[in-house]
Amino acid sequence: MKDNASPDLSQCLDLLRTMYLIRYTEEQLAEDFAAGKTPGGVHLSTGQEAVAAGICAHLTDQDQLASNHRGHGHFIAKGGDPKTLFAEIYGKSEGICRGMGGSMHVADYSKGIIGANGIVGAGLPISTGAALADLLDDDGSFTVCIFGDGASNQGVLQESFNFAALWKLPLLYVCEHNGFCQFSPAETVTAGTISDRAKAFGIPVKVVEEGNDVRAVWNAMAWASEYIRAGNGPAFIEARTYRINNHFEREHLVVQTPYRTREEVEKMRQERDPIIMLRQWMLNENLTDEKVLSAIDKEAARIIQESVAFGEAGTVPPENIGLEYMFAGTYN
Amino acid sequence: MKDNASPDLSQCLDLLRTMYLIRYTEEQLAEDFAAGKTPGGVHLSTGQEAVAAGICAHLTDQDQLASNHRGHGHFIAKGGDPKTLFAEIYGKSEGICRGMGGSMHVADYSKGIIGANGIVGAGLPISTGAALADLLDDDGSFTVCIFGDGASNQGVLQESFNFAALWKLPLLYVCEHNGFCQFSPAETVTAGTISDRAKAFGIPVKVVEEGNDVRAVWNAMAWASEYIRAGNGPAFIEARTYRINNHFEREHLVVQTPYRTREEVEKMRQERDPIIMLRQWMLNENLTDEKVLSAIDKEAARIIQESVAFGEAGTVPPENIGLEYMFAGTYN
Amino acid sequence: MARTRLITAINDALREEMERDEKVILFGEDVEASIFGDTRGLIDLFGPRRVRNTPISENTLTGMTVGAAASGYRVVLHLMFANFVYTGMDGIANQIARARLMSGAQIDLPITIIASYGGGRANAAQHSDTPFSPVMSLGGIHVLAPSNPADAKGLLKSAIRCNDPVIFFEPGGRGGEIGEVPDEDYLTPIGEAAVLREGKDVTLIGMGSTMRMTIQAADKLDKEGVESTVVDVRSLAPLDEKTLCGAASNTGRVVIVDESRDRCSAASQIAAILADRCFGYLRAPIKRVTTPDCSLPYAPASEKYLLPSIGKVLAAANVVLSTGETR
Amino acid sequence: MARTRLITAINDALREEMERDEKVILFGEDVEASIFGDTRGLIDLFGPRRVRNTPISENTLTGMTVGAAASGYRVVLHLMFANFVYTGMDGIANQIARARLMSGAQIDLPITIIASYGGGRANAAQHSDTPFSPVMSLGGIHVLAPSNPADAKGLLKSAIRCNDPVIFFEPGGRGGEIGEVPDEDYLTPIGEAAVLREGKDVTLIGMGSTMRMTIQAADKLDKEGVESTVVDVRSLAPLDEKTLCGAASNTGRVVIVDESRDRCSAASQIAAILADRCFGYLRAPIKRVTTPDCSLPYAPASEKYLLPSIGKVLAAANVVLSTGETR
Ligand SMILES: Cc1ncc(C[n+]2csc(CCOP(=O)(O)OP(=O)(O)O)c2C)c(N)n1
Ligand SMILES: Cc1ncc(C[n+]2csc(CCOP(=O)(O)OP(=O)(O)O)c2C)c(N)n1
Ligand SMILES: [Mg+2]
Ligand SMILES: [Mg+2]
Repeated sequence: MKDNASPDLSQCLDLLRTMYLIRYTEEQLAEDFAAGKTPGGVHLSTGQEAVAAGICAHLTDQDQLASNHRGHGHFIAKGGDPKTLFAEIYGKSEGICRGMGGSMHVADYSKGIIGANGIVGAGLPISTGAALADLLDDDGSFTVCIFGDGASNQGVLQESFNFAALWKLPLLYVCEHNGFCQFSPAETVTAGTISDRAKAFGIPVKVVEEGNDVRAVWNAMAWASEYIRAGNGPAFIEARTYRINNHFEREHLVVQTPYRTREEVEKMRQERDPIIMLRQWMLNENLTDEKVLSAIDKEAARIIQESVAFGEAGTVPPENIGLEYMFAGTYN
Repeated sequence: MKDNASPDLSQCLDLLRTMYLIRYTEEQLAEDFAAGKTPGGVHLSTGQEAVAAGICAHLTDQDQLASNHRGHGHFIAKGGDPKTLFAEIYGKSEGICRGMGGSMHVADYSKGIIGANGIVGAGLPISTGAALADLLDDDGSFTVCIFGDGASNQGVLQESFNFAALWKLPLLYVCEHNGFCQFSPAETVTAGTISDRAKAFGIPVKVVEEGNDVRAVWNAMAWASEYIRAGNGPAFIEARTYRINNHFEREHLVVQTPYRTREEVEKMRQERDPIIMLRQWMLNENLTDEKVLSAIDKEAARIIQESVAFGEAGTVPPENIGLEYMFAGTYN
Repeated sequence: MARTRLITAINDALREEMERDEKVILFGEDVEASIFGDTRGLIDLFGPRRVRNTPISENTLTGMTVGAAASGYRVVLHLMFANFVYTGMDGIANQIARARLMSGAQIDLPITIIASYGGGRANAAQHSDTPFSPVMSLGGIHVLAPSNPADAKGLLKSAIRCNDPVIFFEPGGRGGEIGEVPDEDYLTPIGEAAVLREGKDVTLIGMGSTMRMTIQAADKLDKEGVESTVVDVRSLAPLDEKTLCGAASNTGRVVIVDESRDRCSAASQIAAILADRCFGYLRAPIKRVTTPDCSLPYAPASEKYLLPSIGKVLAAANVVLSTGETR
Repeated sequence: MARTRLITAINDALREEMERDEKVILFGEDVEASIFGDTRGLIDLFGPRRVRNTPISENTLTGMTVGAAASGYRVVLHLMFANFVYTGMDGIANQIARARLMSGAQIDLPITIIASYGGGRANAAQHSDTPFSPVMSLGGIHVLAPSNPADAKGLLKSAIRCNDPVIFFEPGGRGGEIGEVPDEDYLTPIGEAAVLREGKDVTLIGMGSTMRMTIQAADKLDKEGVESTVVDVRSLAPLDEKTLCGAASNTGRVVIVDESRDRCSAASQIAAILADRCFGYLRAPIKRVTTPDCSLPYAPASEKYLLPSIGKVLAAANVVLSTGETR
């Protein structure tokens, strides 16, 4: 596979569409949270859309994706329906998890979305098991685990590396390095370079220095998916990105000492917005025009507005439903 | 510090003494177990004495050592009294843990021996905390954590690396790589090279390929202790050794399929016995003579026989003592 | 029927279920060599795809079950000693026990965890716990504690076929205990206690490792002319409240025997249920014979002192027989 | 006395104890920024040597406390959400709770773990547990669950000065609740329940997050002419059996309110103790108001449905008042 593989026009437009869908989802949810419309808290991924889009562009519904607490973007990029996402976060029966999981637990198993997770790092063991299933199924599909730089300090990361390396599991690790672990700058809680930790287990690594360049992420993922599908075992991608939003939407109420400057955030917003970066590049290269791009933008906005409406129109789950969902109650 | 630092004659004789003490302890315990004299099981370290001796030769009582389930040798090398060791393993009040801990939990805090541990890998968090205390005390002492190749697959290893690297903890990791994780050959459960895992965190590493050469271990430890005492932060030693004994002394009763050949064990016993290796070297170099060496041998045998007698003469702890030891019941 | 050792019954259950359904996979530390003998020989029959030795990584092992089970496998994880339940607790508590609920029932989780528990062999504090309640308290996982070969086999087979997570607590050091096991394929239902005998004077409730002493105590009482109702709880979660209440109400005098530390034990849960649901039938204080709230010491006498015993069961029975209201 | 918010009382306790004894150190994830406000400002007062933000590594965090405490430090670990107790369970269960016993009492372990628990805020299943019993069941660690600012401060100060391990369960989302807190330095003793009022008709026992509704239920009953004895358990381990038994025996009618899932809950343990020790005084079934054995769903109404409430406490009180023997 060529190291300079690059998405073609239609792929670029798909990437843009995905990023817009994520962006509008997160912007909407920020408003919703402020307005008291989401019962629980939300962790938004504004500014990190390129990672979700670039990675998932190479996945099929048979491939599985485990995500973390900041999982809306991963859900959408992997083909989850924003309608069921909004309904979920609004706590409705029509939600993808019937309102039982909420923002931190969105999952659509029919699409291979095996779950956001509220326990930092917990996607790693789960996706190790999912990749074991892939290995046994031997159908060419594989599992991706997306986790943050903070999650990299959970020992389960290296435990999983060991399993994956030993058993040649078809498992891709994607570290979405946004520079912060909650309110701690990464360098204060994370020693060394995360991808080096994978190398120690013989797992090949690609570091995407500009993880907001969706084409760079797409390129790394083209390599990784080809490598893994060929049966070579696990691979690792570290994508450097930046979280524009608060850690969670309650942040300003609880954190009194700033852990980053407004200027830094503003600069990132202006200079490293993955949507603007992709648009700009396409226009510079004369691949398309404003009209096409703006149509995609509007279409995404419309889809999200419809999704919001769908979520709002949803019904409140029966009060007593929790106990019913606990167990299947069936035998094989 | 010179890379070829080497123990002088008196240091060599001390190393030999320590190794004999450990050897006779373990041989005695093998007999005791077979004779039903130890209430619980024992994990012996016959053949691995060079690691314990070479590492602990550089430690003072102020330095701390956390060990694992195979901890008799570490206990003795760090200055623990074999008398209280035997009494402990015989389950007597005069045992170092008053008979409450047994083989897997020997500890002598007055000597900085902060405990063998029955949970594989658990010494790592504990010694991370001990090293934090060292850092705060800032008195030039440091903490050593000895663990096996199997323990290296517990995620707490890398979690600890991260803490130690970030905070420059005075913490030495010693991986006693004996080639087996219980009944699994290391290469079947441990990917890559363990010391590489430390390097990923920027922790400097020495691999002692012949970990049964006590002088080689001593040399690596000379480097590590100087490095750490100088305030540089953590270091890592991987010492390759071999377990001559069973994993535990009940092994032949439970394991039906052999996981290594008799020949392999025999070869190791004959060619890589750390005691023979050191003796041989000293004689070859004309540093000493058989008489001196044999005096050390006999003296060690005598000490262990006295220790056995001490243990045998010990008293059975009061039945109801457990509850009393649970809590201090005091306030500061 | 054939006289079978407990550990053989468990081994048979694993083999039969792996034969029955090729989606059943088994992994854990040294499941090939099999320290307890329960997984012995399975590697030869089913090969390294389905039977896997693993590294020591309990946190990953427990979490892995979720990924593999949600992907269609029927996962058996052997955790070795029950104290390692704590080591791998995140996967059990935060994932296995609630992943189905959080997904809105999108997935089933056919997961069986095997762990060997209990004291009495000078294994010291880190290899002797009976951690029933930390798992019982989670809600989303069934908890089984068989006491004999037939139930062990039948319950383990049910566990493996169950589409929900189950932890199967194997009584440590009792692999050699022998009992009659049916020849044909059979299942012991999850959620059903067994009434082993009915007597009018006192109700003795035991489970797993304490069942033997409970029966022996009943035999002794019998010789003294005291008739016991004896119940084997078998399924700690769900608890068979109906059978337990019925057996308690028959006599109104109850002793519950559980090797767990007392605080929040299975025994306490059963006592609480009886004190609520059968209050009107109770004639005497409900007595619990459990381990005091202390880890087990190494020294055998000090260890034994803390554990339940026939003597303690009899003493408790005598208290409930001699206090309270007469019928 | 000063009217003080719960979270401020906790913050004050930490500050005062860190001032009092320079061996007190505090670490945990983002204890500088302090997501709940309880550790806010301590970094400014005591600096980065004694107040440390840590990586997300719960298994190491819990185990670390043992090494630092055995070396002479008085360690406070902030675990953030109580569900992370499971994530760091090995350190708590296999080390902290038994290291002293295993060493033959060579060491003391002055360790305080702080964790915020409880549901009702749509935090979903992984951020809403009330894991009292998994810790209570360990034996070697004291378990505290204060319900108001004064007790929170006094108990946390006791915990920090205690030479044994303590887990301090902070009621989640109740940091804003206000109460009178003494101005002077004071300690609330570990192991003592508080009788908040004495009444002859029914005994209501609450703890931590359920105390408020328990008091409110008592107030309602009062208006209906029913007099309650109200107990705040405060110390879940050790349990103040004497006070609990006394309060239960006064009325013979008991309702216990605990946000834990029912199975093996603190409520069940208390019920079991009462059914044993106060049997002769009981006039009605012992009722427990707990959370059913289910993780909490996200959807608020479905979550609320499962949690204890004033209505449920009153319903249980009415059952015990209307059944059983009259005095
Ligand atoms: C086991 C666990 N510990 C702590 C938390 C609290 N927490 C939630 S998100 C977070 C930071 C995660 O950082 P990172 O992995 O970099 O992801 P990011 O938030 O930056 O996307 C923390 C500490 C948690 N949810 N789970
Ligand atoms: C958490 C935990 N898991 C499993 C075990 C069982 N066990 C005891 S020793 C051992 C192997 C350890 O191998 P290694 O670390 O290489 O040490 P060695 O025995 O070779 O000295 C295992 C799996 C345990 N004691 N603790
Ligand atoms: Mg991050
Ligand atoms: Mg080894």
